[in-house]
Amino acid sequence: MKTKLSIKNFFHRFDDISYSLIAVVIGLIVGAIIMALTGFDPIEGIVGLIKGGFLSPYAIASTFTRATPIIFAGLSAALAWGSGYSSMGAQGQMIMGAITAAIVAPLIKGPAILVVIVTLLASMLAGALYSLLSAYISAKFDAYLLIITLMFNYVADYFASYLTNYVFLDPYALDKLAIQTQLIENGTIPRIFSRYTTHYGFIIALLCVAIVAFIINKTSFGYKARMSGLNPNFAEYGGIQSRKTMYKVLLLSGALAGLGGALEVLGSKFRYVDKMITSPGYSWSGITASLMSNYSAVGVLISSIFLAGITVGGSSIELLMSIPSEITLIIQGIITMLVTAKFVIKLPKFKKKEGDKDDI
Amino acid sequence: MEKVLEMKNIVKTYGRVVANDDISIDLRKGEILAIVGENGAGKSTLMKILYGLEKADSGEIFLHGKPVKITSPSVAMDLQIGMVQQHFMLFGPMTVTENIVYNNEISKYSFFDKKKNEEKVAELSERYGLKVDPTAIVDNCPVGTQQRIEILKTLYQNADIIIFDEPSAVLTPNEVDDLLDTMKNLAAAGKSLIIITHKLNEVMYVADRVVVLRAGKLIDVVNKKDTSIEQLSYMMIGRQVANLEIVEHDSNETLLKVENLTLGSELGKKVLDNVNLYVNAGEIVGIAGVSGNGQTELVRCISGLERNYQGKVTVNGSDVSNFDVAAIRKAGLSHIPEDRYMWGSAREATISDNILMGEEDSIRFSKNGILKQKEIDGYADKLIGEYSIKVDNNKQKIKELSGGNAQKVITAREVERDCPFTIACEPTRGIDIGAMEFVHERLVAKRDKYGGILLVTSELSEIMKLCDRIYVMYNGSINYEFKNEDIDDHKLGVLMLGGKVDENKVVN
Amino acid sequence: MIFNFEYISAIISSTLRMVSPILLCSLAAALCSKTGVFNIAMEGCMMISAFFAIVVNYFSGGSIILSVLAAVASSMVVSALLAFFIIKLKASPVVVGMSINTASSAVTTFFMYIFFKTKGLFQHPDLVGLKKITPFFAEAFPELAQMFFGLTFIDYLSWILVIVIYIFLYKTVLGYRLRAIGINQEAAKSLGTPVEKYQFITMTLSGVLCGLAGVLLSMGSVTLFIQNIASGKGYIAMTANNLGKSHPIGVFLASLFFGVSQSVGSFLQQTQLKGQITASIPYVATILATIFESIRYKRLKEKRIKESMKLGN
Amino acid sequence: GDKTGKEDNNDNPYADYKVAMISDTVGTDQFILQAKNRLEALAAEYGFHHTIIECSNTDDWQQKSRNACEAGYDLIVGVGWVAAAPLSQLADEFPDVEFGVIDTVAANERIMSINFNTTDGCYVLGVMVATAFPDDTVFGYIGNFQQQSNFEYKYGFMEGVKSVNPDAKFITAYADTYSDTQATYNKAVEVAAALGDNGHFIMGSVANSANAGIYQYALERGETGNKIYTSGLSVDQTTADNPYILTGLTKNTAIAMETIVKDFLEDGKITPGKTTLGVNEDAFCVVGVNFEANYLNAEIMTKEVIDAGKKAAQDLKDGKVELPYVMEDDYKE
Ligand SMILES: Nc1ncnc2c1ncn2[C@@H]1O[C@H](COP(=O)(O)OP(=O)(O)OP(=O)(O)O)[C@@H](O)[C@H]1O
Ligand SMILES: Nc1ncnc2c1ncn2[C@@H]1O[C@H](COP(=O)(O)OP(=O)(O)OP(=O)(O)O)[C@@H](O)[C@H]1O
Ligand SMILES: [Mg+2]
Ligand SMILES: [Mg+2]
Repeated sequence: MKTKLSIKNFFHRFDDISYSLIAVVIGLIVGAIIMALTGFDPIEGIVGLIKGGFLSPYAIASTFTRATPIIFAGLSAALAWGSGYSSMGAQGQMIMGAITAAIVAPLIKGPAILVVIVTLLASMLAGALYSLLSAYISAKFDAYLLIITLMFNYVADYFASYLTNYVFLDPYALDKLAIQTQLIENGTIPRIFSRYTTHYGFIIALLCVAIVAFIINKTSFGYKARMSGLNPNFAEYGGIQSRKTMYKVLLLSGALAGLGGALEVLGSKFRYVDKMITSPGYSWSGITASLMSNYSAVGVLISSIFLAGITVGGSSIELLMSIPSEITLIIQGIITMLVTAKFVIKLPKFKKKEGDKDDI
Repeated sequence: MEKVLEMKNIVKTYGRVVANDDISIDLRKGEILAIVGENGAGKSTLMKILYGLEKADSGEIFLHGKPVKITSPSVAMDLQIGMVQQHFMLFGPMTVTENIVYNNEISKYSFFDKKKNEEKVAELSERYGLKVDPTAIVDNCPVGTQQRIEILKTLYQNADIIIFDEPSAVLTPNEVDDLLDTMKNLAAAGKSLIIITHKLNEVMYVADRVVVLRAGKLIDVVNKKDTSIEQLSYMMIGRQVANLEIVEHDSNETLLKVENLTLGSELGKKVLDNVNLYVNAGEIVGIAGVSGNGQTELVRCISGLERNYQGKVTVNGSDVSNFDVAAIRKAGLSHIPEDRYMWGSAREATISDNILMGEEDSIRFSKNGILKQKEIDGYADKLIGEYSIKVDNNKQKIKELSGGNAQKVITAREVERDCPFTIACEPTRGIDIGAMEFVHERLVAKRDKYGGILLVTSELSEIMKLCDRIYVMYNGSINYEFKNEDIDDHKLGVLMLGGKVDENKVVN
Repeated sequence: MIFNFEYISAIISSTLRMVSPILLCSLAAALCSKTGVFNIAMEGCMMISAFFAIVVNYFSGGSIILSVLAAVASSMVVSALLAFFIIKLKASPVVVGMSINTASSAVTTFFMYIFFKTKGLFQHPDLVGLKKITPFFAEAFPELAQMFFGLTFIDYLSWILVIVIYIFLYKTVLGYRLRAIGINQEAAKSLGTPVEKYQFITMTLSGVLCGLAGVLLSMGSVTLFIQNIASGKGYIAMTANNLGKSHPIGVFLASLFFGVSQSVGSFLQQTQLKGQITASIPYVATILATIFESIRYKRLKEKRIKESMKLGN
Repeated sequence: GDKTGKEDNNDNPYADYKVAMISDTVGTDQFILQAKNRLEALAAEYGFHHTIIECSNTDDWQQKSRNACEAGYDLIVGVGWVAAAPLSQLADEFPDVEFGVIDTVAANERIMSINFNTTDGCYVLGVMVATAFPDDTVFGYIGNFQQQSNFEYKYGFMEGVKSVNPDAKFITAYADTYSDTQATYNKAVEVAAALGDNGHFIMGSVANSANAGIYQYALERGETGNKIYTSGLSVDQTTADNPYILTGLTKNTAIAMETIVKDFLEDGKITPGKTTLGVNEDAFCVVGVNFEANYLNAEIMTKEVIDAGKKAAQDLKDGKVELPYVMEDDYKE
C-alpha cells in the first residue's frame, strides 16, 4: 500500500510542476507572438531571454542577485498568506529594514562583521515592529489586513523619503543628490566571487528558505500557523490562540522582509536611495512568487529565481536586440495568471466528459 | 397509478468511485417515495442528477413518459421539479419573501414590487398551511421556519415533484411531525414527493414505497406495508444492528459545573439566561432543545470560544470561567463540534494534521516546539484503524473523505483524547446507522471509564438512548431536568417548545 | 497661509476632479463584491483604457466618441479576461488581479514604444481632450461655479452613477438577484440562476466604469498618456470600496474622504511640514478612519450586549 | 577625419568603438531626448556603434549598466541624477571601460562628470519674471517633490525675484509626482487661486512631461480673461498655441554629451574630472536669454524684460552676484 501511495503522491507533485511548466511555456509563446507582431524576431528574442537570464555564469549571478530581495519578500508573504493573513506589507517592511540599515551601519564602529550583524538585527527588528503595528491595528480593530498593510506601504515610503531628504542625507554627496543616505564604507556584505554581483546575502536567503521550510512543516508553531491559514475557526476551536499566532507569524514575516531590505542595502547599493525598494517592485514579485508556489518555502526559492531570471534576461535582450524589456513583465503577468488557474491540463479532460454526458 | 417520473439505468462515477451504478427508479403521482442507504450510498448523487446539479455519465430520465434532459436546476424547475436541499440554500440577510420569489419575482418596470411579492407569499403560505412571516429576515428565523421557506420556494415554483434531502436532520421532534404531516398533505394535494432520510421511523410513518441503495447499487424497492425497520436496516448495511447495553454507574465526582451562566448578544437579546447544570463522572448528560435556543452558545461558553459571559464554569475541578480554549482543554475537556467542516476540521489539511489539533504542544507529539511526525502519523494510523475510517492513508486531505468518514476523524480525535470530560455536539449528524452505532459505543465506553459526556443533539432518539439525565433548553434557559427513569418522549417534545410541566402534567 | 474664498473653491474643485476616477473604480469594485467576486484589477483596467483612449484619439484625428468607446471597450476586454480567469477557471482573484495590474503597466509602455517610439510620455497637439463643462449656474453664482471648475461630463456622470447603481442594486429585480448571488452563491445556483454568467457580465460591465476613469486620466484635466498613469489610484479605489462596505453611497463617501484628506495634505504644504509628510496624510487618515469605524461599530455592539444582559428577554 | 567615417568604413578609426547611453526612460524628460539625439547624430557622423539603454527603476540602472560593461562597451554615459552611484561602482570593477555622467557628479575619480548649475539660471528667470510683473507681490512655484535638488531651482528663482522686488512673497506647492498630470493641473488651479489678484506667475518645475497640467490650466484660465503665466522646463516650450508659457529653463545635455563623446573619441579615453556648466556657458539655459524663444509673448516679454535677464546673467558671470550653495532648511524665505 505504501508504494502505491508514494507513486500517487509523485504524480500529484508532477501535476503541479507540469502546470507551472505549461504556464511558463504559454507565457513565453504569447511573448513570442507579441514580439513577432511588433517586428522582432521571436525565436531570437525568447532564446536571448533565456540565455540572458540563465545560461551563463554572469547571467546566473545577476539572476541570483536580483532574486535575493525577491526571495525574502516571497518568504515573508508565504509565511503570512500561508497562515491566512493576506499581508501586502512586505514592501513597507523592506523599506523600513533598508532605511534602518542605511542609518545604523555608518553609526557603528568596529569590525565589519560586527557592523553587519548589528545592522541586520536592527533591520529585522524594524521590519518586525512595522509589521507588528499593522498586525495590531488589524487584530485590535478588526480591520482588513490587506488594506492596512497597503496603506502602511505608502507611509513607509514617504517616511523613508523624508529621512533621506532631510535627516540622514549624505552630507558629502558630490552630486547634490539629496535622495540617498551616506555611502556605507564599513559593514558591507562581500560578494561571493569578486567578478559577479551575487553577494553573501543570497546564501543567507538560502538559509532562510531552509529555516522557514522547517518552521512551517516541522514545528508546532508552524502547525498552528498553517491551521490558522487553512481554517481559522478550526484553529480557534482547537485552542490555538489566533491573535498570538498572528502576531508571531507577522513578526517573523516582517523580520524576513526587513532582512531582505537590509541585505539590498549592505550587499548591493551600499546606501539607501529613495524608492530603491518600491520602484523595482521586489515585494510584488515576492508575493507573486509565494502565490505561484502555494506558500511553500522551497517553491518561493524556485519561483523567485525564475522571476528574477526573466527580468535579467529582459534587460539583456533589450541591450542586444532593442526589444523593450517590458516584454518580460508581460510574460510574467501571463505566467502568474495561468499558474493559479491550473486549467492547462484539465481543460481537454473537461471537454471530453461533457461530450460523454450528452446522452442523458 | 400514473408514473410521473422514471429514472432509467443511471450511472455516475467520480473518478474511481461509482456513486450510482445502473440505478432505475420510478415515482408515481401523489406518492411519497423514500430513499434510504448508508453514507455514501449514492442517494444525494441520484437526486442531484434528477435536479440537474450533476450530470449522469449515462442513463435516461422520463417525465410523464417523455424523455427529458435535465442539464441545470432551472431546467428542472421548468419541468416542475423542486428540491429542498440537505443544507439550506437561503439568502440569510434577505427577507422571507425575497428568498421565496427569487428568480420569479413580480416586477414593475423591472423594479422589485415589494408589496405584490409579499402578498403572493402570504397567500401561498396560507394555502398550504406553512406559516411564515413574509417580511421577516431569514437569519432571524428558527430552523423549522427556514425549512418551511425552502418548501414554499418549491411550491412557489409550481413544483409537482418535490425532493427532500435529509429534511429532518435539523428539526425537533415536533417540527419533524409537522414536516411529515405537511408532506402527507402535499401528497394528498397531488404532488409527488421523494425523501432521503436516515431515520427509518420517519420512513415507516410517511413513505408509500422505499428505495434501498447500497454502495451505489439499487438493492430493492419495497412497499412500506410489506417491510419493517429491521428489514430495511438489514438491507441497507448488510447486517443486523446490535443493541447497546447501558450499565449504570454511581459517582459524585463533578466534571462540569455551570453556575448562573448569562450571555447577551448584539441583537440585544439574552441568549443564555442564568443557566445552571452539572455533569458527573460516569454520566452522559443530554441537552435537548430546538436548535437556536442557546445550546450552541452554551457550548461556546463552556469550551472557551465565547468569553464575554457572566457566571462560573468549572471543568474537572478547576474554575475556568472566561479562560481561553487552550486553558480549558488543558483543564480536561474535549469537544466534538457541531459543524464538522466549519469548526471541526481543516478540509485542506491532512488527516494527520487534523488529528493533531489541540495536542501540538503536548510532550507526546512535540519536543522543544518541534513536531514528532512519526509519532503523530503512528497515532493517526492507530485511530484510522480503530475507527475503521475509510481512507487510503493518513496524508489524505479531509475534503477527499465522505461526510461520515470526516465525522469519524473528528470523533476519534476528541473521544480518544486523554481527558475526563467530553462535549459531543451532534456527533452523528448525517452519518449512517452503522457508523452511528459505532460512535455511540465509543461514547458509552468513555462513560464506562468514568468519563463524563455532555451530549448536545437535536436527535431525540439519540438522547433517549444514551443519556442518564437530560436538560431541556428553551429560549436560553434550562427548562426542565429529566432523570433517566422519568424520561418521556412526548413531554420532552412539549418542553422543547417552551411548554411547562406542572406536577407531571404537561401544559402547552 | 491663504484663506480666501477663491482658494477654498480651488481646493474643492481639485478634490472633486481627483475623486472622480477613484469613485468610478471603487463603484466597479463595489459592484463586483456585491456579486461575490473580488476585483483588484482596477489599476490595470484604468491604465489600459487611458492608453487606448489616447491611441484612438490620435489615430482618429481627435474623435472624443471613438476615444471613449475605445477606452471603455478595452477596459471591458481586460475585465472580461479577469472574469474568465476568476469565474471560469477559478484562479485566485488576488493573483490574477495583481498580474493584470503589472502586465497592464508593461503592455501600455511596450505599445507606447511600438506606436509612438517613446516609453515615457506621449503628447501631441492633435489630441483632443474632454470638454470642460461650465455649470449652468455659472452666471448667476460665479463663486459657486468655481467649485465645479474643470469638471467634464464623466465627472458629473460618476456622481449620477452613484445614485443609479444604488437604485439598480437595491430597487430593481436584477440588482436584487445580483446581491443574492453575493450573499449565497450556492443558493442562487440551486434556484437555477446562471450565477457564473451573471458574475461574468457584472465584472465585464464594471470594466465600463474603470474605462471611464481611464478616460478621465488621459483626457480629463490634461490630454496625454504617461507611463504608469494610474499611479496607484486603483489601489486607493480598492481601499475606498472596503471602507465604504461596497455600498454605493458608502463608497462615494469613502472616496470623498480620501480626496478631502489629500486636499488637507496639500493645504498643509503651506506650513513647515515637509512634502513627504503631507503626502502621507491621506494614507494615515484612511487607516485612522478604518480604526474609528471599527471602534464605533464595536461600541455599538458592546452597548447592545450590555443592555441585553441587564434586560430580560 | 570627420568625413572619412562615412566614406570608408574599413578605415574608420572609430568603427570599433561602442558607446552606450543609459538613462531613465526616454520621453519622461526632454533633456534625455536631447542627449540621445546628439549621441545618435555623433554616431552617424563618426561611425561608431551606439545604443540607448532605458531604465524604469533603480535596479534596472545597476543591472543594465553592468550588462553594457559585460557586453564590451567602451564608453558608458549616464544621463540623470541616478547615474552617479551605479557607474561609480562599475568604474572600479571595469578598468577597461570609460564612464561619463551628465547632470550629476560621480564620486569615482575615473569618471568624467558634467553637471549643471541650475541655481544661476533660475536666478535669471526670477529676475525676468519680477521685471515682467512689477506690480505683483506674490509668485508661485510648483515642484515635484520637496527635496534639496528642487530647492536649488526654487532658491535661485526666489533670489532672482527678490533682487528686483525685495518684498515678494512666494507660494509653493508640490505635486508629489513626476507623472500625474491631473495632480499638477490641480496644483496649478490651487496656486493660481492663492495668488488671487496679487500675482500672475507660477514657475513650473515638476517635470517636462507633468508640467503639462500647469500649461493646460494657464491656457484654460487665459481664455476666461483671468490670466496666469508660467515657464517651461528641459526644452523650449514656448509656443503660439499657448502664449502663457513665457520662457523656460533648459538643460543642454546635447553639449554635455558631445563634450564627453568627443573627448573619448580622441584617444579612446575620457579625461576624468568634474565640470559644472551654467547659464553663461549656454549649458543651463534660459529661453530668450541664451537663445531666442520659439514664440515670444511680446506683450509681456518686452525688450526690457529680456535685457534684465541678460544683465542678470552678466552679473553672475562678473561675480557681481553670487549665490552660495544653501541647504533648504538653512534658508529663510
Ligand atoms: N463531487 C464529488 N467528487 C467525488 N466523489 C463524490 C462527489 N460527490 C459524491 N462523491 C462520492 O460519491 C459517493 C456517493 O455520494 P452521495 O453523496 O451520493 O452519498 P449519500 O448517499 O448522499 O451519502 P450521505 O448519506 O452521507 O449523504 C460517495 O462515495 C462520495 O464520496
Ligand atoms: N473531490 C472529492 N473527492 C472525493 N470525495 C469528495 C470530493 N468532493 C466531495 N466529496 C465527498 O462527496 C460527498 C459529496 O456529497 P454531499 O454533498 O451530498 O455530501 P454528504 O456525503 O451528503 O455529506 P453529509 O454526510 O455531511 O451530509 C461528500 O461526502 C464529500 O466528502
Ligand atoms: Mg447525501
Ligand atoms: Mg541638478
